[in-house]
Amino acid sequence: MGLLGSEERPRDIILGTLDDLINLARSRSMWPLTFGIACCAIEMMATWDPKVDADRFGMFFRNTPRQADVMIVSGTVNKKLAKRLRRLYDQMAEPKWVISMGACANQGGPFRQGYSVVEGVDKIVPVDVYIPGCPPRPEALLQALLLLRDKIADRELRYKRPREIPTDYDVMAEPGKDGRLPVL
Amino acid sequence: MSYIPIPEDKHFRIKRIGYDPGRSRPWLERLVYSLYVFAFWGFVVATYAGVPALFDWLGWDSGWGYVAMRATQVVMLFLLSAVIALMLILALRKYLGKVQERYGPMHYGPAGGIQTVFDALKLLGKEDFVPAAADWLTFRLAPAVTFVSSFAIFAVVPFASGWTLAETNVGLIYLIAVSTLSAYGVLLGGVSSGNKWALIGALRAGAQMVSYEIPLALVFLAVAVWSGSLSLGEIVDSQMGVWNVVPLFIPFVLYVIASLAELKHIPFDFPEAESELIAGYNVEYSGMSFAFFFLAEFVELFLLPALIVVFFFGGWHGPLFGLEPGTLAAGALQSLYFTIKTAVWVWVFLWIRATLPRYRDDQLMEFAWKAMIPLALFGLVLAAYMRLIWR
Amino acid sequence: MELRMKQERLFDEDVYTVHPEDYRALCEKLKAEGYDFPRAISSVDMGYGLRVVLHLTRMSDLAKVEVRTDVPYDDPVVDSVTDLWPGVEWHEREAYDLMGIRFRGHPDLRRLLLEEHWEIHPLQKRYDTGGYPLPDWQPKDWPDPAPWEEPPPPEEPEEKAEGGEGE
Amino acid sequence: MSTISLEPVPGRTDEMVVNMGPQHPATHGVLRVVIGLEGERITRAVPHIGYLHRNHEKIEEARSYTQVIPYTDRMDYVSGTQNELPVVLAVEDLLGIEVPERAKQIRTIFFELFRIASHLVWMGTAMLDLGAITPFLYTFWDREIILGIVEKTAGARMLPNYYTLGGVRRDLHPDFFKDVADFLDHLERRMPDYEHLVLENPIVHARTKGVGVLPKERAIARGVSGPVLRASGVAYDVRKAFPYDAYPDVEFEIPTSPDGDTYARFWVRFQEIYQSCKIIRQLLEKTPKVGPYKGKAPARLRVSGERYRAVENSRGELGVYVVGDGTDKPYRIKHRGAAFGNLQVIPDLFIGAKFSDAIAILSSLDPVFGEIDR
Repeated sequence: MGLLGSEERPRDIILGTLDDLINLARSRSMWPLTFGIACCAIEMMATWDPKVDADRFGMFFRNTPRQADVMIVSGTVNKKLAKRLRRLYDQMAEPKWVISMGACANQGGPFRQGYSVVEGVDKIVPVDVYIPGCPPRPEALLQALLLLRDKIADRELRYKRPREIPTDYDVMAEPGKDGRLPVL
Repeated sequence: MSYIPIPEDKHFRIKRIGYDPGRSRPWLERLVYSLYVFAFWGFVVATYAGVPALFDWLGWDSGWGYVAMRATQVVMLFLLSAVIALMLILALRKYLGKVQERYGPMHYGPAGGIQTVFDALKLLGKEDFVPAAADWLTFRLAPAVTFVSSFAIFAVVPFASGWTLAETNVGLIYLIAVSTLSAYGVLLGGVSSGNKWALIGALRAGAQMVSYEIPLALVFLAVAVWSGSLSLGEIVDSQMGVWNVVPLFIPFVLYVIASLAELKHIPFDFPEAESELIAGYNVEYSGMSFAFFFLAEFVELFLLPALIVVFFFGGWHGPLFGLEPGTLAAGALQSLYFTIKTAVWVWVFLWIRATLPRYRDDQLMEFAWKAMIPLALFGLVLAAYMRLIWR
Repeated sequence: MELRMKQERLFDEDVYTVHPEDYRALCEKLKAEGYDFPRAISSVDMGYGLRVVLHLTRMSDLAKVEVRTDVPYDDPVVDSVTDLWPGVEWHEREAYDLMGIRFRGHPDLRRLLLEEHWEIHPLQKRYDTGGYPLPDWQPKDWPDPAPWEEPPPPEEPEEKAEGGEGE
Repeated sequence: MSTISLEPVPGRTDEMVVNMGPQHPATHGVLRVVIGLEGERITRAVPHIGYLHRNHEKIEEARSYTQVIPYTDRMDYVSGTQNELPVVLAVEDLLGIEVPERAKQIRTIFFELFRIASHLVWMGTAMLDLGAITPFLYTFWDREIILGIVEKTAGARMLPNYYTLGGVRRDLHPDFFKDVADFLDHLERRMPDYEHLVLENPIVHARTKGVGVLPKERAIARGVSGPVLRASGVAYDVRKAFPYDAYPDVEFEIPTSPDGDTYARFWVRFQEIYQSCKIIRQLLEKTPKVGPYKGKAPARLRVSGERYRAVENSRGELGVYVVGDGTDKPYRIKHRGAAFGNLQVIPDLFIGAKFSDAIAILSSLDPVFGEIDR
């Protein structure tokens, strides 16, 4: 994410340095959105408890999507929730990042074949970091947050972010409506 | 500061991951945060003594030179307010960490010391937009109104004897007028956002203002009656022997409660009640507009304790060790006393924030109208009576 | 009125299997007998029709009953008992949502868990786990004797008593 | 009662309809309540659930009974192994599996440990809803200790998949008894602090006393269970009413309160933590250090018949209705979520209350959406 929202890395020395500085600040001050979905939400809360304490790295929850930087998708996303999740993502102010926490958010997890489950949140929003586990331990979430920090701060990595935002809303359609097959 | 020690559980072998004992250095934390307080003090000295001395040395001490000197002081105070906000946010987070058996920010900068600088820089680079449902002009104006009304309180705060930006004889009336304005910023921001949560927050802010402003004004009146002046400098002067907190104990308690309400601080933080209204009046703000609300909140978190010190705890008074009042050294010492007293009161406010749950909004109104106003009237009458007897 | 029903004892609870038209009458009778705590309403796709199972408890002596009734696929309607026990409101909505049983007289029979525009009732056996129709699914014949009738005496081996279980 | 539209009603300007959730900090997950407000007073409230519906019941029909157990873990995800027990008990009933006494005691210890863990999470989040941030951090710290104990024995922190047909999956860790005893000592040292922070807090009194009163008859008729029902004065507890596992052998009381308000629900949960400690202490005395931890379960399960079994989990009666068709997969499995029943009283309690009260009431109901939406 460039300084002024451009996707290209600035070549100017001054602008490039400023860009590095702003991105350093962004990486050191990632505020996640308070949005717990399922089991992983409890482990997400446990990441901010005194044992793990992600606040040491300058992260604390903001309730409104306007002021949040990171969305942690902490649980199974079903077709009813998918529209709301997408809307929350759209409401977040740029720059914004998404962490997919747990097997359900990665690909549907144990509920993968079910009729109501979206098989992976990356069908709805672009994901930066995936965490395996069901549920992942708080330490795993903290590591993912630190990986994201390094991704934002690293000048090579941050322009490699896939920017195409999924627009294929078929995953949210209910099955059997017009004989359409699920999008896999 | 005592706090519950962090249980390093030996039985259960709970280890903090990413925790390097070398990174948590209590002596470093103490050093860094005391340095912050001294840096603040230095800033104050530079603003109130350094800038006039500089202009004096340049010979620009009359006419437009005087205006330029005052303008420079205002700019310095603006920078100072930013520094205050950065420091207080950090102090809040570190103190919450202490209370909550954890560390708080500790990895960026010495003992987490530049964490909030990163936060501010990030907010600077964050997208700041006006929602489609919002009223553009009012939406943009609201953070400025909120910040300016908080910032304007600086004008009458005496940091030391004679160290006031505008030494006026209607300081108390100015304070009432200006501090009421900050509720307008919240109201404008909430109503113009086009968001129902923000609207509820704004309405709560309005309802809250009408309940705490009256006892606040009555407390000001009691202070004015007892001290015999509306000027903040003279109020502090009159506390030479005994601090106002002794004779004016009832107004003092009411003033602390009303300050909590004016600050929108934890037992009375209804306008932005995080768990009820998501973020209340600033729910639609992002980027720098949100940062200005944040800035205003934390500048007030400095200024209202400062006013408590001015009204009830003798302002800058303290032992001068034979220094001649009015000199630079005496002023510096006095502003140091003022800073330390204010820091203690800020700590009390942070302590309240870390400890208490939230009242319901109608309970504050009921309390304000049924208990605080009669008590404040009683305090006013008592102050007048005592003044007749003893002064 | 004689209720068309069958009573049996399973573990620690009484099980009544009742004709759908008498379901409401039996529930009123049980309510009068003091069964005041609605535990749940379960719904089962029996292969020949849909079954509603109402679980009730009496708080005074902790007696438990189950009321079962079977309805055909083409007209899955039973009377609602929401006015007797307000607590079954969401359970009935859930049974409607996931199994497609319609409750006559329910105050607010909307889908509970899925969105309003869904067309399938996914817990029926004609759909696979993903909610897509199974190509070779066929409904079974209605059991004879009907579930609420007493099974014939066991000395007639040619009359196969269909227990109602799928394979 | 039907659904409220979020659009303004023409001619009705005194009412504002707000949409609370699914992303709202006080909904404990993904509840959505559409609320009609007149000023601060709630005139209408319609809850919408299903944002975490993940087809438990359908997908479990395609799994064998032993594979169903880890799925049930993910229902009431705050109280771990408690969810596994109804399925295990129902299948044991249907197959007639004998469970060794020690296995029953181990199960009960875990059951009560998770009740403490769940109530600690409730305490933290309820105080967070009331505006106090600090108790949340304290209770999560204590919960970590429980999870550490569970992890040592069962291998996973939160959703351990520990119970199995005929007993438990693994024997206890050698440190288990000492760890649990130490933890109970630690918790009993902390409980006075918690009481001071929550139950004796005048602000909590002001916020919760007389708020959201649920009368006894209404509570029973609404199918409410667990602490919410007991706070309305009904001494109904599945552990006493239909005892299972080692509960017949231990002594404990059912705390009830006649008030039925939000404060009573807070109080009942606190007393339940004390009762859980009491139960665990008794079982630590009784349980042999070594012994069988698992009975003999058939290798190939052929379950037929129907069974409804219920247990008292942290939120109330958690039931399961299993229909077997003679194979090792359930023909139909229906879960009765405890919080599902409890959440139905939202319109009863919300209407007429202040908006801030609604937050306190919702936190006193303690919903967990894995169990409600399934």
